[in-house]
Amino acid sequence: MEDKIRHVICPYCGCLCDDILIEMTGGEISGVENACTLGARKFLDDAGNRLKGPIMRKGDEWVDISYEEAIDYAVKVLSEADRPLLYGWSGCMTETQAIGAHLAELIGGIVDSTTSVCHGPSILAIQEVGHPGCTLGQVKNRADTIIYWGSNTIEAHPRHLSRYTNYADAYFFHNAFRERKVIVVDVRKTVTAEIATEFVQIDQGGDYHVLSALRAIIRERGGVIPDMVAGVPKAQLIRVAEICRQAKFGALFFGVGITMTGGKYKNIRNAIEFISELNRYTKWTISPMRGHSNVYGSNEVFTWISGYPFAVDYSRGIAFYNPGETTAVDILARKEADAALIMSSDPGAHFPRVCSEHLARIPTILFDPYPSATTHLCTLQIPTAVNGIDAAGTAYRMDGIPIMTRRFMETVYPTDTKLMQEIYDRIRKVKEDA
Amino acid sequence: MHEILIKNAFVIDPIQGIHGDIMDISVRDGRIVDKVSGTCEVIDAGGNLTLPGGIDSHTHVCGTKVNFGRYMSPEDMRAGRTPRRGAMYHTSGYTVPTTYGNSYRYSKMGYTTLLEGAMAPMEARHTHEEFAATPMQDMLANTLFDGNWNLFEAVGDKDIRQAAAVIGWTLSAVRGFGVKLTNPGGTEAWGFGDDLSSIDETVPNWDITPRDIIDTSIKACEFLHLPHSVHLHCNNLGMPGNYRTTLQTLDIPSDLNPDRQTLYLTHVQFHSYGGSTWGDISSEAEKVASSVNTKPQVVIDMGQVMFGRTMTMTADGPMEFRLYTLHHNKWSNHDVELETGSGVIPVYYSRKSPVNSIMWAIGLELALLVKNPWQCMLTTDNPNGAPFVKYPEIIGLLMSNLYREKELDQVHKLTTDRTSLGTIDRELSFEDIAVMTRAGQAKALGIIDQGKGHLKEGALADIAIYPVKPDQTDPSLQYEEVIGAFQQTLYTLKDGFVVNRDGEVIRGIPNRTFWVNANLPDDMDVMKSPRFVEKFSRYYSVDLENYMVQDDYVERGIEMNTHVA
Amino acid sequence: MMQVTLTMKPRAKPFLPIEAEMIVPMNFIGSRELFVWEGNKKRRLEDVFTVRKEGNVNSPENIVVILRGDTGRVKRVGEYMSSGIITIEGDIGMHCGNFMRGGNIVIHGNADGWLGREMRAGSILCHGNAGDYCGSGYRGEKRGMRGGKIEIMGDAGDYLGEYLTGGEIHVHGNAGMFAGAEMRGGTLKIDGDVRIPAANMSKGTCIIGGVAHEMLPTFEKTGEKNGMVVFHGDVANKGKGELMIRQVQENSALQ
Amino acid sequence: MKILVNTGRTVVQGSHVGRKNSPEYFRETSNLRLNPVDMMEIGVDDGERIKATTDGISVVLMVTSDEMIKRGTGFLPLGPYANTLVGGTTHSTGMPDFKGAEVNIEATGEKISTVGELMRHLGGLPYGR
Repeated sequence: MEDKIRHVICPYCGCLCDDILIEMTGGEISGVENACTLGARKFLDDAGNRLKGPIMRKGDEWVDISYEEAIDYAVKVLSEADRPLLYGWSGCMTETQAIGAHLAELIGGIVDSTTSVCHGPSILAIQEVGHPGCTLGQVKNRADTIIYWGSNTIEAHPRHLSRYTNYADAYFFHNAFRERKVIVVDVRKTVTAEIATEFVQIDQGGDYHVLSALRAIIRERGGVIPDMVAGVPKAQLIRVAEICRQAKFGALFFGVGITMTGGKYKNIRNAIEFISELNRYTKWTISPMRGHSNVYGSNEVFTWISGYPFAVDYSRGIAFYNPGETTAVDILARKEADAALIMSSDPGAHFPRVCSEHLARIPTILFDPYPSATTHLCTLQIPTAVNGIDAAGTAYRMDGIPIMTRRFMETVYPTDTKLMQEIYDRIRKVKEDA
Repeated sequence: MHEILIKNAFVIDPIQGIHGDIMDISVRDGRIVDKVSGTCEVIDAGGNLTLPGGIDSHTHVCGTKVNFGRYMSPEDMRAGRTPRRGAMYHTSGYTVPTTYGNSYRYSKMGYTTLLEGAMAPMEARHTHEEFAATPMQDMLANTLFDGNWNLFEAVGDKDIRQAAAVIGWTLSAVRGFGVKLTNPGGTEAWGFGDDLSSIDETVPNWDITPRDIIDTSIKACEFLHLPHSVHLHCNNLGMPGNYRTTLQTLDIPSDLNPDRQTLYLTHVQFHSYGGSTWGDISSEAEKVASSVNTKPQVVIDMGQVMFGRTMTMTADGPMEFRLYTLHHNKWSNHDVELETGSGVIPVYYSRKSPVNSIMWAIGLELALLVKNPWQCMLTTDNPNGAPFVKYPEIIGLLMSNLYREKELDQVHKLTTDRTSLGTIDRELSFEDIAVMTRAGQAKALGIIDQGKGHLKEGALADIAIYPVKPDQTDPSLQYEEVIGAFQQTLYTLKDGFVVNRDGEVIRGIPNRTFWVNANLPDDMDVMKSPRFVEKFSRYYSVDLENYMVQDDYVERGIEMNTHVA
Repeated sequence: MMQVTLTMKPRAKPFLPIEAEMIVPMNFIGSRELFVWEGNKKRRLEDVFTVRKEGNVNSPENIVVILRGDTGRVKRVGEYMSSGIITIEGDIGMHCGNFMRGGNIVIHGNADGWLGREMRAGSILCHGNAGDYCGSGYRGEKRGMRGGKIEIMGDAGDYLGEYLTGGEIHVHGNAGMFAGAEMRGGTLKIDGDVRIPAANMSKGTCIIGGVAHEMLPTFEKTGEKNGMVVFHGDVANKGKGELMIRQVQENSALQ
Repeated sequence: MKILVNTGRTVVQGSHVGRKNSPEYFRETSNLRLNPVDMMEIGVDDGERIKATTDGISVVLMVTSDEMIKRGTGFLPLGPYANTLVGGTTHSTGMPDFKGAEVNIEATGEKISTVGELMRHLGGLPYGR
């Protein structure tokens, strides 16, 4: 039996492309159209790799256990912990994220998402100076100038250029591709840099300096700028500033290349202030290139529930937020957490080694359909249905557009929403009985 | 079966024409009934003021820009923090509290229905998700059309039927309630960094004016028989001299609907400024109120400013940018493709500032100079003029000349010269306040028949009992007691259950979302128009099939079906 | 005079943070029960510390509180304190002296992050090193330390004096990167070296006695004073701050 | 030789994040790209191995030459190998120093650990093979 399902939403990255066509043969995915390599691989290749059921580490052995036993264990560990860390969430749908925030509230834990090692610095910057942004369609229809800063878009968000920027149809241009300028700023000449009208190569850690110089030039104070700033000739800075000022609508997209280096959030803050300043002359917007499909959803949900987008510490009942103190990496590196719940993310692959060491030391419960690097570190792994394939829910695109993902396959796996709700209800009962 | 009998209630119910009678109210299964059995739960209201549940006809509590206000303001979340307790989740925040913070605080003040003032259609799911997390109130979402390209095309073609088709389809598709226009045309101009300065200026790239958008939308609304009229945030918000734009706008609508207004102008305080600069700004509230007094087809809300810090948030992107260049604090902007814009910035309204003091006075002038309370709703455009928790103070100011005089002494002295507040001695009654905080809203929103805003048999049993005895209280002198009473009910009932008692939420009730399903004839179905479908797929960044809001988001929706003429 | 000695007891989970904003001199007048939080558990002060009181007074200015033992994870000591003395014999956890309005805190070991955050008055003396964000503000807030004095005998971490608005911070050793970022008042004095000082400052004075690495391109050199180069900036934001530096690192990769 | 290591996403790494224990993921994330001149200096060819050390912690990696990489720097795709070289400090921002870690590299004959083995060194128990 063959079947075609249209308008499927790709659950891979923050682009949330919603025009994917899936071909099903005999209940299995047999073909994917419109997706990029990253998305297509997720649809096609990951399926055979799923865990069959929960697995638990007992001494030097992995044993298969039932979902019931797995939940019993999770309830016990989480309700007894003094400083439980609930981390991940970016691959979950908002419905699960909301339960997660309330679970953290219930057990006096810390809830943090992959934001803290992705665009957490961008949020810290936004909290200092705000965020002049827009939806991606606004860029597609209007932008004549695009900047990718510290973002190797072609490799990290392969369809961003064709759906939303350089190669996309634009209402206000006859031949958008010819009329748009693309500036790429990076420390290395990436494949994205190769398509740029202007490539600005800066020294590692020099983003802040270059942005300060650009701000000064826009403010007519270019006189103080030396001939070379972080490897960039002043003449090029003046040229870039002029292109920016001449734009009718400009859009700057930035990636983790600038959130992870040197001053981290200070870099982003400087970029935002550069864009705010440009708005005195013309229209500019700035947007983070979000990695995980629903990382923005976690920020939105945590914000309306707790007031804070990530790194919320409920140890005293009320919500407290202080990235650097209440963020997952810091909590683990300081060995504070005495239990961890990891929701469909992989700190084993993405956290500094001291954090992984600590996760291996404490009871760590991992929710993930697939074995990952964290599998080897955890005490218990519970596989779930995959959001966007055999589970559905709300996800927020990198620009804040909420979309409902589609479930297009039958499954034997429980959804993470259902499991999380069960854990929440059981712990609430434990607490009420106490 | 769940029954409650409220005894000895001092009831004011303007819709029923009850002007302060001591009476009993019977409630069964969420509705007001004629009588209940003798064994039911009894609440003794003890002669205290008892009103239908409060309705806020213009507030910002849920959705993209509200949440962005929270997101960018961890400093605001340091206030208003309460831990989880009893039936309540934890809360945080003062100017932009968490959804639960908003919901519990409104409930404590006796509010059971809220209209979110601005929902971008493309981001509707977000608003609905937050509605689900605002448990103590029934919710409605005004839907933004101020920069809607499909509407613009219909306006350009002077095709009211087509405009109605676009509006009707969009409201149904996104589960919206009413038509909101925010700086019509101006938000589109802001797409390229511009704004409009008059209702007769042409929108860049479109051969239409704000006047055309407003006029066509009003007629399309009536054509669709929508419960609520066009809900308009005028052009030129916050600009000295903008009262002229407001007066011109007030002249647009004729009286097209016998049941309610034809045009609702929101936060008119921000639109009643004379002068030409911040240096010579003055009040033109008298002129605006005079115009309203001659136009039964118009309802306004105050948009009162109260002193202290708050967060401004609106779809009016260019206005927020202007405000940013004045304050130079944080600035967020979020344009929504083919639809609208938005901006968020924090502000501090200071008694020492002549401009802020004049703004404060203008809101009060409007409420006191508009003769008919059914034409002026009490709002702060929460949180733009002030967080809604300031409503009781506004009630105090409107009911007591003495309190106003005292406050007027504390503000910038230019206020006395530049406004007429000091010369007005009208004092509003409890009945006026009941109109301006629930009955008037129910009428203006067109939800009386949904059982909102009154206590008639069959109405929803949303009831607020305030600890004040109107027959033993002189608000003119005892304004502090009145303020205290409106800050915290003795009981708030929703759907026939006591949900709030002495300020504590004691139980939750699943809330509802009221949304309009405009049943359109086939020839008005835009989904069958190749032009509409083709443009949608070319210029929106999501597929049409993924744009429409699924039923999952309005599980507890109340579908209000309308039919075209 | 009254002396209160709090000695940390051994703990089952020594890495758990303790939140102890109630450790301020005033709270030891009388005998009301005090609580701290260890992780998500509320504990009596006596369960965590051995408490010894000597003397009895009615006024906090005559109270000395001494913290002894492994106090490196005890947070918020001296928060909102307005008078009296707190002496910490070892290290102290984050947020020591938050919102302090008066009195003195002396730390003999190292202090963790956010020492003297949003402080208004009083003084903090740290004999060891201070962590990141010493004398800074809170996330999203526009003002850091507004008054009083912080003196660090060792080194300070990153983002020292971020949003400094008033008062004085003096670091005898080196500071990390972004010292004095967003400064809008007050004086920041660092005897040693720094990286990227005074970024985006709008007002105030920042004096660097050592080497400034990775100096920003947006400071305008206006002269020399006391053997130091004087800059004004940050011109990226029309700033009117003063930045004085003994030695700007030459041939910096970023110049 | 001391170099600054940058990490980042690549298409291959990104295509296999759902299969962290696959040979493709292993090959991609343990592959350090270096400037060819630097490679000559330490005496390694494409496909040979180096030992990267920082703060006393070492990890064995394969090297590939890449002219786009500036001398004195290296590029390593995001993953568990890269993170072995990242310290736990976040400068109190929540974000570790994923970019620009200072690393010492030298040629080695040692073999490259699999992801599971790498986790075993950190106290874990490899699952599966």
